[in-house]
Amino acid sequence: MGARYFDYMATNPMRPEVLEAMMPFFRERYGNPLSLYELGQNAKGALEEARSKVAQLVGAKPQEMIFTSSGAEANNFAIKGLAGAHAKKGRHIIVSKMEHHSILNPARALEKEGFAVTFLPVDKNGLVDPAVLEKAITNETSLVSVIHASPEVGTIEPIKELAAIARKNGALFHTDAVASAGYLPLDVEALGVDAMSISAHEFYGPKGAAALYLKGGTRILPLIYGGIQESGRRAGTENIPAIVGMGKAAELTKAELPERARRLAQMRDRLISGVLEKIENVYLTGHPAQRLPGLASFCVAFIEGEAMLLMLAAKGIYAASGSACSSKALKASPVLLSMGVSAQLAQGSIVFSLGVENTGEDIEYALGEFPAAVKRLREISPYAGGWGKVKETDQCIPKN
Amino acid sequence: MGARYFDYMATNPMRPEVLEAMMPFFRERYGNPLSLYELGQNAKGALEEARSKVAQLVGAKPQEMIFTSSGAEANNFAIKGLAGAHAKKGRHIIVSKMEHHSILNPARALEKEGFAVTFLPVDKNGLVDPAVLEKAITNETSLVSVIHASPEVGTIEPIKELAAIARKNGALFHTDAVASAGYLPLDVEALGVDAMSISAHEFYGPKGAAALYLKGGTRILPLIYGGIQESGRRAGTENIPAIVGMGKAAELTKAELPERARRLAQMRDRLISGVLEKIENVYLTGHPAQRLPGLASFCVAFIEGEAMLLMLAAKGIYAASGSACSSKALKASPVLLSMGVSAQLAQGSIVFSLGVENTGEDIEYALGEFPAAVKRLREISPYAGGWGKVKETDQCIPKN
Amino acid sequence: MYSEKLMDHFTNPRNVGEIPQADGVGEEGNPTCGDVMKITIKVENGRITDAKFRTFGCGAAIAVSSMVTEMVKGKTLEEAMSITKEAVADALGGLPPQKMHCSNLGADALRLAIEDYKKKGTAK
Amino acid sequence: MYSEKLMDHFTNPRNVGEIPQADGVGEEGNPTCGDVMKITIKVENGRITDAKFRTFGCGAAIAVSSMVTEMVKGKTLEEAMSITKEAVADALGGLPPQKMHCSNLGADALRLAIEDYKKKGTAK
Ligand SMILES: Cc1ncc(COP(=O)(O)O)c(C=O)c1O
Ligand SMILES: Cc1ncc(COP(=O)(O)O)c(C=O)c1O
Repeated sequence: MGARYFDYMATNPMRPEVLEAMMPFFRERYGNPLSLYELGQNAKGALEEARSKVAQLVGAKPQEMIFTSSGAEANNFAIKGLAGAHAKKGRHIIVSKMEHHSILNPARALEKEGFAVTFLPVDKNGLVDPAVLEKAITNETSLVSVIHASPEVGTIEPIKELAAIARKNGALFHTDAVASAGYLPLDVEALGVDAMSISAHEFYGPKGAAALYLKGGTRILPLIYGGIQESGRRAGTENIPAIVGMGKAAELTKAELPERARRLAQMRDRLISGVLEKIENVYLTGHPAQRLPGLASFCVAFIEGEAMLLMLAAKGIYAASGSACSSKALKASPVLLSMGVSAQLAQGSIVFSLGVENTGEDIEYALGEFPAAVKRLREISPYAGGWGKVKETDQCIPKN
Repeated sequence: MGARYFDYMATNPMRPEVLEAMMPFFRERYGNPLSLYELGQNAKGALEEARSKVAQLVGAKPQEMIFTSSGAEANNFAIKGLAGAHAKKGRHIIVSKMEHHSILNPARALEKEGFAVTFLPVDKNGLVDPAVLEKAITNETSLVSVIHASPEVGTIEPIKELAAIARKNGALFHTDAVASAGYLPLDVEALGVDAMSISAHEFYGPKGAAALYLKGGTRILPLIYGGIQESGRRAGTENIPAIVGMGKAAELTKAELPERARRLAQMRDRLISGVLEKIENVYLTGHPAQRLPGLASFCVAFIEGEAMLLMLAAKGIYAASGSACSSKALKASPVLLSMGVSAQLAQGSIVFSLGVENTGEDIEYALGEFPAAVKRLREISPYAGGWGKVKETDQCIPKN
Repeated sequence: MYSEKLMDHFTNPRNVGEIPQADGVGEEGNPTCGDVMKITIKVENGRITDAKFRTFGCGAAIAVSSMVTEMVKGKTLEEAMSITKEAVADALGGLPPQKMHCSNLGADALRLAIEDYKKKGTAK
Repeated sequence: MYSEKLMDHFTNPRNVGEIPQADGVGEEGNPTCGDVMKITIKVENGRITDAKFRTFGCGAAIAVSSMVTEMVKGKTLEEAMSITKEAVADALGGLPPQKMHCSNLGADALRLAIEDYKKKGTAK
């Protein structure tokens, strides 16, 4: 692969150390942790060792970590499991408009089941204002969930302040830290959260392992009912190789985080300033300062995101677009719209997410090719000279 | 490991070909299938190739297979997702008493949500009588789920007959084939089922990959809501290495099944006849003929299952017990009780599940050691001479 | 995801631009939905002698525009009117299902350009 | 899951059997629950001089029985009565939480045997 990967938010290549840690568990140490002979107990030991490494990454106790198969599962588990277990307090939950689909969609499913759901608005930088939460929260609110940092625009939310408001009102607080783990230090105690989702493949660990931190003593309904795995809170034979890999990835991340973040922030800043300098009519999305190291996100006026991605891919640059090209509705990114970006500008979303394997040279290469790609597409666009008579419409109703 | 593994129903060691197929996807072909650059599309291609291999194992169309992370997830998805999507037909579902926890417990969760659940009784061999289903099914029944074959007693259920009754009554039919895939030929068309769960780690594939077959056009509610993966029916970044491994394992299984089953049945029969011959007061559990190849399950009178397992493990024999030593309640296996086995006899459950790596010599070794272990434990037991005054009690109420 | 043919039309789009004093102009789509195609045609003796496009949209939208403008050149107006979205998609070696609407847009923009020409003709 | 000490008492259980004409007999548990312990003791001059057991149960139950019968030998009745489930578990190098009830059973069976001895004594 001669390509340069700038899509670490989509997924990461596993670190070699992680694969090495996993290898013995595929064919030799393959036992089921529930089995009481040595092969099983050996697997059980590996499971618990990984649990304690993952707990350390977020400052939790080992028994507070529940392994799941993905960040999406952890998020669904948190939303449905906590709202379900605490419905006696009330049937109202609050999530922000910055959330990932795997928070928004289970929240909508709860709405259909009769829960009231408030979708908290955000400001133009994507920040949830604690005062807005304060107003939205009621006696009936059992759960508040706000993303720790956005994988799409990089904005880091004021979780500590928001969690304090939830606590004051007797509501549980969950944060989706899938995009943060690996990039930002996480401490569940300092943040004051009751639950937090993280996913290994976002920090150089394997796909198939993720975890929900759940503060000791907090009741939750299982999403996957069955056996006694994960203290009866998540059934299914444990994916030991992946869990062991997650443990190793957590350990590496814990050790390397400050240096990783420093390097990524440097490259990110160079990329952002280079793009803003070299291309006209381009806008940085998300908070200018309070943002994920490694995340450079833009809206480029007059052209569309997928076309940019293809143009860049042809030059060996792999990036992403919040323009939801993968979504069938071809609608603009709800996150960008909720930040007040116009629907046509939101179509020009492009996101570069950097990771440990990127180098300064990658950034310079991107800065060389990206302006050329934009120029090319603007030559094709009918809006090269400006949006003209295009009106702001709130919603796009596809024709067929 | 000098040990002899007789616990293939707990989990399998991965086949070397499976690991080989997975290897490139950890660090090189690590892309996200939703990404449109080559690295992503390459992953997408691998995903769809695996899907079609897994579909072939059960005679389905590729688009009818939904990948999940475990058999337990597939079962929960089927029970909650189908009952939820078809509640308009009625809020009654039927499951058998032979089911795995990952069917029983979501069914009980539905019960709490106001669904009516019938738990179908079975005969002394563990068979569900189609006439009993016929009586239990009503106009309100939306879903029937019966296990294909029991991992605990080996009994193979008359799925075709049962599914026909469900169809006739306009109810959907799901079968948990987690214990069968890898041992029995499966054909969703011939069986006439609407949904079927299988799990890769039960047929020499990786942990972390499983699938729900769902007949084309059947509505289901997601268990994990979020993005558009798996056609919007199961969110979460796909675990490509595991899914690729499942594809390879399905391919190997499809090719090798008849020969595997023949060998296993031979070894199983030798083990069963040897045990019944060499040990007194031991009973074969499950159907004597209509049973999984490779599954030899017994109840040994006057001693307890876990103690047998430990005694055997000390001799390098790794087996399992349905006596639920892993369960906190220390209750006898519900499956055995539902077959009419007395609670004290059910405590002496022991299950040998054979797999491709077993040899005839393993069987002879087990036949040498097992009677000695039983003898030893009976010397310790107060019931060496018989149950004496022990009365049959339906339920054990633990003291503390 | 995309065929080689499509990628060729995306990376080397044919007929980009706008015909000055075009005989017909057709525009379809909405930038808030992510796709806008503007097609201009030149007509002589009932045949389309030239066609150009400008497109705001995804890779498929750009390739469809390029292909449509190629396909119409030399065709009579009736022949051009009968170009279906399936014909465009086929000519590109197929489109992924979620992108079929792009070939729709292409055929529609072309039809609008032809209707515009006819209207102008009537008006003359 | 189990300590080495426990496994030693399981694989080489001490004091298996039944004392003929025992001075005290205690039985606790129910085979339908999976654990029954029967302890027989010999008492001389207020001291337990011998103890044996038969147990139906899991590995922990057998090891607990073995350990309890070891621990009581040479103890006065009061000392023996004060053996707690925690003391038994500790002597075995700990028990997994879901097995703590086994050490309970052991202490209970012992207590029943002592009470049985006392009752017989009173009856004599
Ligand atoms: C019959 C049956 N169903 C479901 C399961 C659960 O599958 P998994 O271990 O993949 O979660 C098992 C597990 O062994 C099983 O035997
Ligand atoms: C913020 C956020 N939450 C949740 C998820 C879902 O995690 P997973 O891909 O492990 O299902 C993602 C995925 O990238 C994410 O970025």
